[in-house]
Amino acid sequence: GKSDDAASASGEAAALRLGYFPNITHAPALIGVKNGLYQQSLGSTKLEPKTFNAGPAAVEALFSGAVDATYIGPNPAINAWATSKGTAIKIIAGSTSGGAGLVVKDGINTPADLKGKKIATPQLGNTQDVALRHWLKENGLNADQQGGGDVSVLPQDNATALQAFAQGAIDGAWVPEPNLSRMILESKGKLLVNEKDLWPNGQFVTTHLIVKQEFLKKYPATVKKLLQGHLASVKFITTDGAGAQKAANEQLGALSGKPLKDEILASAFKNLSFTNDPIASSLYTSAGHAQGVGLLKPVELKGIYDLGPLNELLKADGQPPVSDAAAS
Amino acid sequence: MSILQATETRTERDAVVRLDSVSKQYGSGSNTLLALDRVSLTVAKGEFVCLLGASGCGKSTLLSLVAGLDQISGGTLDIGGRHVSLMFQEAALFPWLSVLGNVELPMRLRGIGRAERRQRAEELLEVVRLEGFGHKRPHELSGGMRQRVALARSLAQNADVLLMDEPFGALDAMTRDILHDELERIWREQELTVLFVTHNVREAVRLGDRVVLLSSRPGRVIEDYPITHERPRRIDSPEVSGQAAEITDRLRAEVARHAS
Amino acid sequence: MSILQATETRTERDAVVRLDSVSKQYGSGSNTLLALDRVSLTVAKGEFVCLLGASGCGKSTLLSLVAGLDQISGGTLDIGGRHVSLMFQEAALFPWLSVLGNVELPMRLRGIGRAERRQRAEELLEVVRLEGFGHKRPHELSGGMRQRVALARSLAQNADVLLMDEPFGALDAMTRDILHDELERIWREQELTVLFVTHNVREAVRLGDRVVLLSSRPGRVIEDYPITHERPRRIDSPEVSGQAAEITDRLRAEVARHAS
Amino acid sequence: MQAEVPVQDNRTASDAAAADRITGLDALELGPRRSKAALGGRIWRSAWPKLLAIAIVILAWQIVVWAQWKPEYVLPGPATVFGDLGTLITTGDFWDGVRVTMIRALTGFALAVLIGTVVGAAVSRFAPLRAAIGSLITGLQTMPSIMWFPLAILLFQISESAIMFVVIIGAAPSVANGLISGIDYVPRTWLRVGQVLGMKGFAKYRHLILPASLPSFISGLKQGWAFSWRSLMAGELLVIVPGALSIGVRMQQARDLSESSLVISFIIVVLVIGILIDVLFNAADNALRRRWGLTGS
Amino acid sequence: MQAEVPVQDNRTASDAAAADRITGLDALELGPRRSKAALGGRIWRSAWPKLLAIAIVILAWQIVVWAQWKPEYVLPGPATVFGDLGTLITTGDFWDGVRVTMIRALTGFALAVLIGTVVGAAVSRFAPLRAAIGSLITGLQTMPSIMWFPLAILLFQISESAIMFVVIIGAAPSVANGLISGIDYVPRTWLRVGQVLGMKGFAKYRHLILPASLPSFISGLKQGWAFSWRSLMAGELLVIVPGALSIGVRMQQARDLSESSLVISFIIVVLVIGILIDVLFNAADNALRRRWGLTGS
Ligand SMILES: Nc1ncnc2c1ncn2[C@@H]1O[C@H](COP(=O)(O)OP(=O)(O)OP(=O)(O)O)[C@@H](O)[C@H]1O
Ligand SMILES: Nc1ncnc2c1ncn2[C@@H]1O[C@H](COP(=O)(O)OP(=O)(O)OP(=O)(O)O)[C@@H](O)[C@H]1O
Ligand SMILES: [Mg+2]
Ligand SMILES: [Mg+2]
Repeated sequence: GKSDDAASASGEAAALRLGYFPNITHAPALIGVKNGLYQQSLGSTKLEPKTFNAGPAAVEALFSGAVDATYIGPNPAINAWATSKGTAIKIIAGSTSGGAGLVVKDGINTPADLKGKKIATPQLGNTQDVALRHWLKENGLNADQQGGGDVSVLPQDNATALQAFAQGAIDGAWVPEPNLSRMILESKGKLLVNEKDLWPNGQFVTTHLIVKQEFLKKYPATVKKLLQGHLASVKFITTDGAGAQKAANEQLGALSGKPLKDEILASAFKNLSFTNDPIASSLYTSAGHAQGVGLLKPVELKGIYDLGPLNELLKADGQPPVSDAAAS
Repeated sequence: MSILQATETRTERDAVVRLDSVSKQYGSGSNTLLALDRVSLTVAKGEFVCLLGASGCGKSTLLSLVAGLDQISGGTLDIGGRHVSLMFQEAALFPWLSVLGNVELPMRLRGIGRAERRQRAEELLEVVRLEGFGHKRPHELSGGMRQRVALARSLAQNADVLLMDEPFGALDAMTRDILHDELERIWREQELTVLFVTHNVREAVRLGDRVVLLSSRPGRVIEDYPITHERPRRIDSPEVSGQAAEITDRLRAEVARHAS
Repeated sequence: MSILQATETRTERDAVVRLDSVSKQYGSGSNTLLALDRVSLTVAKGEFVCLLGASGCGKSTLLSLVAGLDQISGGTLDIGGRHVSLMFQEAALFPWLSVLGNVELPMRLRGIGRAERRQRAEELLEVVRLEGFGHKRPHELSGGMRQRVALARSLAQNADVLLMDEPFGALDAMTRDILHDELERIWREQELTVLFVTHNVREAVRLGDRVVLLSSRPGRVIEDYPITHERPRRIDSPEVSGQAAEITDRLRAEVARHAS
Repeated sequence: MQAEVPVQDNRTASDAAAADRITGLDALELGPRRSKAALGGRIWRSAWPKLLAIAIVILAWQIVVWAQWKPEYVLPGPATVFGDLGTLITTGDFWDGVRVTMIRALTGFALAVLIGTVVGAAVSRFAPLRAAIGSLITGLQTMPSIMWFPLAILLFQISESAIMFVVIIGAAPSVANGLISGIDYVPRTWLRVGQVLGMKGFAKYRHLILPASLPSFISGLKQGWAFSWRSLMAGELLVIVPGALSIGVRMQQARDLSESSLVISFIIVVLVIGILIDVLFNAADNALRRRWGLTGS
Repeated sequence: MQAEVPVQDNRTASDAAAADRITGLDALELGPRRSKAALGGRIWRSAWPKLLAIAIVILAWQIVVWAQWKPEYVLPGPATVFGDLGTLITTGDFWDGVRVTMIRALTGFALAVLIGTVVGAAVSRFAPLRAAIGSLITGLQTMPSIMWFPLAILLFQISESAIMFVVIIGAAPSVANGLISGIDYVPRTWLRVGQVLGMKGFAKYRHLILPASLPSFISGLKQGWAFSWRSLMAGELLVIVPGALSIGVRMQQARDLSESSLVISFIIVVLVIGILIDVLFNAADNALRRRWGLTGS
């Protein structure tokens, strides 16, 4: 990649290629790019933002050296870690927590009502899919990978799921924001389960920041500056909610041609929380659940985090450090 | 004898094909080409009329008008809704069918049963001297053989009116003689009406009840000879040769006059 | 006089085309067809040889072998690497080119400049009596006109050896006469070697230095007549008619014998 | 010698005169039919079935909407959609997107045509090559565009080139296949004529094979265009270049937002572009058929 | 009368004898060339270029891997991939998926052929229809499959029918276009022959138009197959119908899991299926060309 060519002894790359999705769960990236927070902290290193539509494409790009770091959901990160046998990436910071749940049609009030129903998830084996399957298991319902069982779990992309729900072709969906809010607000769905309620402190990882290990080794200083920008962005969101919403939506509009409706934006922001803490415990737990429902081969996740640089920065800023330890 | 008189005397008879001042123009604007200019011609039932004329004078055009393949540009044309078969100047066999398949096709279209049409097709191949070639494909035949298959296909149509465009052009004299005999036999037996285009004046005299001469572009009827020699005629008989020489001279003169 | 003797006497001369026991077999297995059977034939430089034979006897096959379009199955064939042009039995013009385009094509392939080849093509169209048709498309021509365009295209090739497969089959007697004269003139002026297939025995005698007879399938050389009448000859002169009658009789007899 | 027996001469001049005469005699039947006045008629003749078809579709659609089979936000009515479409196409942004997409589509397609033609010609020329990769060509074509992305990124990083790669690999096989099938069906007679005329190598392709296989080639181009457009729509989702938003991104976005009315607007936009391009191909095709003498009865 | 002047007769019997004689004379040059012994040779002749091509690709791939251009988890070597592929194809699950997908592909394709043929025939038959929807056909084809899903779900909910709909609407236009272009290029002479033989309506299509346009039709079918397969791969991702995991789903899953080796395995599977189908089409095409007399020199 370009950054390799311009390697400097100071550990700073000439350019940093940062991936993110034009999606509200990537709000820190949206705002950081929009307000120039990354560029400010990166200084002479040029920021080259790249956008992706989904995790697999981002991982493909990261693997093949087209981006150096990217915001991404927990699942693709685990897959990237697993397939590269722990050599490709590190998670260096958290970004977003919460904002997922099971929205259902009217008339479904208890888990038992789901028997024989069709429920969509974004993708087989992704965070929401695992969450749904685990939750169904806990509630004594089974669902197999082929869409059979007590409850028919149908992985479909968000746009299809939304539309299918609006037309009554499916009975519910376990989806992340902003689709959660849209199903509720636009299609009169009912929130049966808020995933928040299933986790300790209501915190579970939705998005975090990963970096290529090679890049981290070669340009630790650049990575640190990236984290600085990231921290500034998260701080902006937590201190100026309204401003953050506006900035994020403007960037969304610029990227995709159409900003979110205000009510959906507000509702989605309410369900999400933005934090530097990668909430490692939820990642481990979720991976455990995935193994439990047979969607993940056993994988050693130890070492997936490198929170050293983040903690240094937090410490300098007088904030408490974050931990990569599993919840006991 | 002018064509106008000749036509008048025959009009009342049982006319099968009647052209009245038929014109045909190809193209439009500056690219116009007048192929036929007010041609009047009547063919009576059971008549064998041969059409002679220089290359490009409109003989094929005339046949295609009678067959209804092209629209006339002026005049009137009447075939009384009769079933017409046209044998094209090029063999135009279908390459996806075998020789037998090509010959059987018209019968298939008329809904004749498999066995019957196969038998009839074999007979027709015998008539055109192509026994044993039924299972070849058209591309495996020589030029003359293809022409003979096209003839067989034409005969298989069982039409009332047979239009033939240089059907024997690619044949040697001997094969041609045989096919003359065969064609004459079939014409007589089935009481066909035939309009026959050829460049061979002797052939025209050998076969026709009448020989009609067309002028060079645009084609006009310039002469209409009744041929009265007794049948069967032989192509190298003195009568046929004599009349052929006469017609040839007339044609030559007309063509020379016309071109001057 | 048998062909073997005739060939022997000429072999030493400046042979342009030499066939020695050439056989040609089509198809394989049960579908085998022997089209030519040990044909030996030598054509000397500047000679005009006409080839006669029944339909399907292998004349076109012979030409395509000489032109190198098909592989011989036996014997030897030698044309000394000469530039050969073949005029096909069907006109086979390219529909995407105008008449002029078709005639110019061989010159274009030889890299002749635009103006020169245009002029030459116009000349050739005049030779075949198609002035003014240069900008038509092949489908706008009559059968005989297409054949003449193919002739012009063939002449445009400027080949040493001209193979012609019934080039005047679709022409009326008058046009044919004119083209005979033109072909004879070009042949003499350019010292061409011509191998000419026809079904018209008089035409063969009118044009040829020699007339070679092929038997029916499989084709074999059965006779080789030298034609010694003084040129220019007329197709309806008594000498031409007389010799044509003789050859016709021989052909008829041979074909009858062969078929028995 | 030319004056000797002028059996026939060029009679176009006198033909024209004769034609005039005849036009006088029988003006209704003869005469150049296609005058300038008829041009309007011709356009109208080709336009009314289209307009009628569109009218019928819109009417049927409106009736379904009136029948309230589905709520308005699932199936919006023509009025809503055309309103949205109107707003959409009056924004400069939209036209920027069209420009970006069309430039990609046209360059990609042009490259695909180039590559497809070369590969097609090579494959149909060399028997071993055909045996080796002939079938692979169709095989490649059946590969969903999305599966090429890993390779595209691997080779070209995230760049326009990656999009081009996906477009080309989607469209070139069609072009090649069209050419190959055209070449395979060049009538034997023409090939033999070409051989007699001494055509070889490039000249043979230039003067014989390409013109003779043009019909099939054009239909291959048409298919290739469809493939390249579809691949492009997929490819544009790969890289979202800030700034002008391409059609593909906007379309996906409309879908993500479940804005039915916008989705239908984009369907209409893509259809219209597709139809416009097809009209171009048809013009080429018709010109070809006229030259080949395939029009008329 | 037949015995009169038998100018020529059927001489196949004596020809065969003559052929025998000649075979004796000159066995090397003449004689039936394609004996049974030659069959093996023929297969080998058509196989070695393929094997060579595959060998070259694998070798090049292996060299790239050895050069460690990219880490193994990004670009796995042939050994890894073929190992994974081997494991993959020995599972019953995989074959269930292949079965599900192939059944969908074949039914979808069959329906697309049916519909495409009917539409193509109708469009080329009726001028107003052609004016109305001729261009729409290519327009539809340029529509990315994904855009049909809203409509498919609207019409068929989430079911096999929705997938079929997308497959058919993806493939039918190609089939129709192939047929239309074939029909347009039926030589005028044949049409005139048909008219003289009194062909009309269905008989005309059955006996003239279809056989004459077969080459173009087959190449339309080939393209249609590619479109239907690609549409199916897209369709299988978007609409998951309970049952065995289809190829499309498995492929996407491999991609989601970033398992390069599995992704490449699926690329190979899809390629192989595509190539096998193409081989079928080629067999049809070759049979056709042999019948039409287009093989040989
Ligand atoms: N489809 C066409 N379009 C334009 N002009 C045509 C068309 N068909 C024929 N012509 C022209 O009409 C004239 C007559 O052609 P036609 O084929 O009827 O001649 P012909 O008498 O059959 O000649 P030949 O003996 O050479 O076959 C020719 O000048 C030809 O150029
Ligand atoms: N491509 C081919 N495949 C198989 N058989 C063929 C092929 N071409 C010609 N033949 C056969 O070879 C024999 C000779 O054919 P050829 O075309 O040479 O005859 P010809 O003398 O030119 O006849 P004509 O005067 O009718 O044109 C015929 O019986 C024909 O069926
Ligand atoms: Mg004619
Ligand atoms: Mg011949």
